[in-house]
Amino acid sequence: MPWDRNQMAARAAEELEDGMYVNLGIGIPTLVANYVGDKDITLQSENGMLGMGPFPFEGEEDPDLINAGKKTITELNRTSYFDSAMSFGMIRGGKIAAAILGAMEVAENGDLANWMIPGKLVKGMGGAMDLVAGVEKVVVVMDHTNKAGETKLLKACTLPLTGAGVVDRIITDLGVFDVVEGGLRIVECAPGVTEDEIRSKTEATLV
Amino acid sequence: MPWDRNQMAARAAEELEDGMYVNLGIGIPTLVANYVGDKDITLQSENGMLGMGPFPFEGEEDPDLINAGKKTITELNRTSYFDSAMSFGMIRGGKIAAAILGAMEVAENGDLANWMIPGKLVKGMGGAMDLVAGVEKVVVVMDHTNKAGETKLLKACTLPLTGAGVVDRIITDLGVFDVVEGGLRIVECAPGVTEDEIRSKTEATLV
Amino acid sequence: MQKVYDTADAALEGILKDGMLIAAGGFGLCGIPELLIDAIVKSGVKDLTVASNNAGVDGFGLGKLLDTRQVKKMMSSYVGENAEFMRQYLSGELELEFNPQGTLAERMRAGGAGIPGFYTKTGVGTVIAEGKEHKDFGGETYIMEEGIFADLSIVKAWKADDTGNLVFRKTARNFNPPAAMCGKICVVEVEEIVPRGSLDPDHIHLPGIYVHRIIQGEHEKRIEQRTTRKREEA
Amino acid sequence: MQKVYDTADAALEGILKDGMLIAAGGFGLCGIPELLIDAIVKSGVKDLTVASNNAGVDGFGLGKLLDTRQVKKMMSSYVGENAEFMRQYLSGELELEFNPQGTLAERMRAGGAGIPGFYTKTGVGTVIAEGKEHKDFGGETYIMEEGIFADLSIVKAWKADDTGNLVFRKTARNFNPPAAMCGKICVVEVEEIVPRGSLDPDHIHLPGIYVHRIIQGEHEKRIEQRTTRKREEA
Repeated sequence: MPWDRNQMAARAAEELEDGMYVNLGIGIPTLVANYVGDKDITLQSENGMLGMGPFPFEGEEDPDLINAGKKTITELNRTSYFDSAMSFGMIRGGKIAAAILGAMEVAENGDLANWMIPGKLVKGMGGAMDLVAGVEKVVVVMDHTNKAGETKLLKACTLPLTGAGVVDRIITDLGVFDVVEGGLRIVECAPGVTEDEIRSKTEATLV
Repeated sequence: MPWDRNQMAARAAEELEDGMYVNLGIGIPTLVANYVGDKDITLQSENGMLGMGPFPFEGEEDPDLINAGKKTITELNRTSYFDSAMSFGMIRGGKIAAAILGAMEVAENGDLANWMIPGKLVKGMGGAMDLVAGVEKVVVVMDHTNKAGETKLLKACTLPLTGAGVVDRIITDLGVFDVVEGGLRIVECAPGVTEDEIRSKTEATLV
Repeated sequence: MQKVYDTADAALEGILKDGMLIAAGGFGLCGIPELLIDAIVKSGVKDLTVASNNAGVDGFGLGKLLDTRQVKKMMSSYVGENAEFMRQYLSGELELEFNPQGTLAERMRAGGAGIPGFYTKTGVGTVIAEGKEHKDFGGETYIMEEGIFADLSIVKAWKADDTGNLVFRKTARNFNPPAAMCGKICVVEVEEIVPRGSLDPDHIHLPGIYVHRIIQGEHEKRIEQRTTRKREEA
Repeated sequence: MQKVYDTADAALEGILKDGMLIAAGGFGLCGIPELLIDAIVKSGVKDLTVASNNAGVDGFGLGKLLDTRQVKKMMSSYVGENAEFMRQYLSGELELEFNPQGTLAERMRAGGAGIPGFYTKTGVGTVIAEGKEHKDFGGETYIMEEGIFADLSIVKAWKADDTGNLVFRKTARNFNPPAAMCGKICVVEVEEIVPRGSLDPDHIHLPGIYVHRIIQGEHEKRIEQRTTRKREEA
């Protein structure tokens, strides 16, 4: 059975090691925080914070304390605040160990598209282009196929890129994939999912 | 009679206007601070401080509080501290209204030399190259001639430059000079000093 | 040195010009210069180019300046929260120069630090890199981005003293310091002007040298997405 | 995440290598990593390149590493206070790459911020510009300077928590933050390690993400030029 959102997040959490500084994108990646367990992980919010805490209790929301998704959050005893130039200095400078992001498309060469669908949807890249360019390990978490049932693991992206050759690992509802020489390598299948099923739902070369 | 060191500093202080942020070099420029009177001047120390105060009282020296000349100083109620990258960001970015600096040589085109004498004396440029490149108005305060009696206002500098075409005004013991099209213009003579005397002690074209 | 003004209108007097480039602090609705935006709306100045990560939301923050069509061009990284912004962009009424968020922040800081250009890996191989100079360093390709030199910076801080030393609060700092740095003139609104000497010199986030005019005022500080947990979850 | 070490020797264990590039914080003798310098002297590591604004004075600070001839090359802006430094340079025993002070600070910050090159007006028309790429922006000429990517940063702060969040004191901040940013590994010595949560998150000068190892120790904090005024002058 394919993984659900929470199982994908739990699987993504396994990518994180003790002591890491990590940036989580919006959507499923946000859920990863719920599955880090005992590991000492520090979450970065690219609007200027390290050590992001959970949502505030009702009535304790602070308009001066939001995450990159514009949601109210809280601070921890390790928290530090800084400006956007320093925030992206640490991202671009490779200080963040891992970024876990959603995607619209990933190509077998590690190309990533997640910021616009020409003529249809324009949100902007926000900090995603900086993250994929600067962060040590880029992990994509997304459904294997889109709502129309079409694969999101392609030979080449059709949408405008967020970054070229930037993805290291992909976690979908069907399995885990690494970007390697010549294509994608299946690292793991979700329980009950076969390699054949994955192959039938993947356009990218599987090596 | 030519100006003495303190009179040169007092004359240099006239260059400063209310509200200015100013960087003073070592030597005579340091004395300028004694002559700003009622004017609201904020002194920058390029090692990371705005709002530099006077020397501390005996016994109150703080090893964590020095100026760019490595001398113990004090803070004021307007003081802020920052790192060297921000400090030179504001210098390079043109936020400092005026720098008052010493010099070994100045040329009629505004070239300035004040950081080394090849084979003889090497101190380094410290922050001087950044200051002359970034600050809005560069005022040089120096003796008109060197110890050997040779003029320091030249047609062209003989020493390695600190900056090319960067000097706006020169204050020597003999007078005040502006760098203008075609050479130096005498703005003012020290009391009792004649233009003829200045001409006889100046190699730079006086226009 | 008199930097404190009574109202946002007074603080902007003589500064606003049609077609000017304004750098604005804030992220979403957090730490935005609400009062100065309102004063700019009131002034009727037009054909503005605004460098700001977002454009507020419909009807609040910079969204107000989009509603009144005073903005000709935005330099932003994200338009997602703003239907009118997206509509004006897709219809071609508004120019939009997409900047990756970190590139935008660094371009502002660079402008303020006298750096007209710098190289970054961000955006290499994407539409962002089109038309930009490419250069290799250590076997990797980078693109050149240019410093932003704004005519005016509008900034929101938490506290200021009358010399313009600023302190920000939590994530409301965001783009405010880099935006402040890159303006020829920087106007700041704060929640409180405190007496000189009451800010610890080691805690000042942005020294007064970057700040030309200051106003104190009441801020709505609207929350864009109020997310909470129940106490039982703790 | 265990960043706290007992001694400078332990904190440098496994890091030091002959020929490595070290970025050091401090300005003159103010805010210098005294304990780490002593440990490097003791280690005997050699052929070092050290990026630091100054090289201490004879017999103190980085001057100690010059005395032991462990340094092959300095990247500095000022050698004025150090007779041995100047002697080794003039005799050709020591390489010296002069960097304008602001260029050195910005090169360190750039390295830490993933910026391999930037343009500056500083040094145009001087020996500093020789061999460097020149480029015009808005009719003015700038030169390109490269980011510094150090193998190791050695830094002195005032206080740290055990996650490496740092607070500096007064002008002892100076080059420490940019030096810390540009190192693959950053080792910090502080006067006091304080419990988590006792530093206000708004007052942290350098977040712990930049810091890999921390030691606490006693600092001599020598004063280079003790200048005072008499109380009667006040």
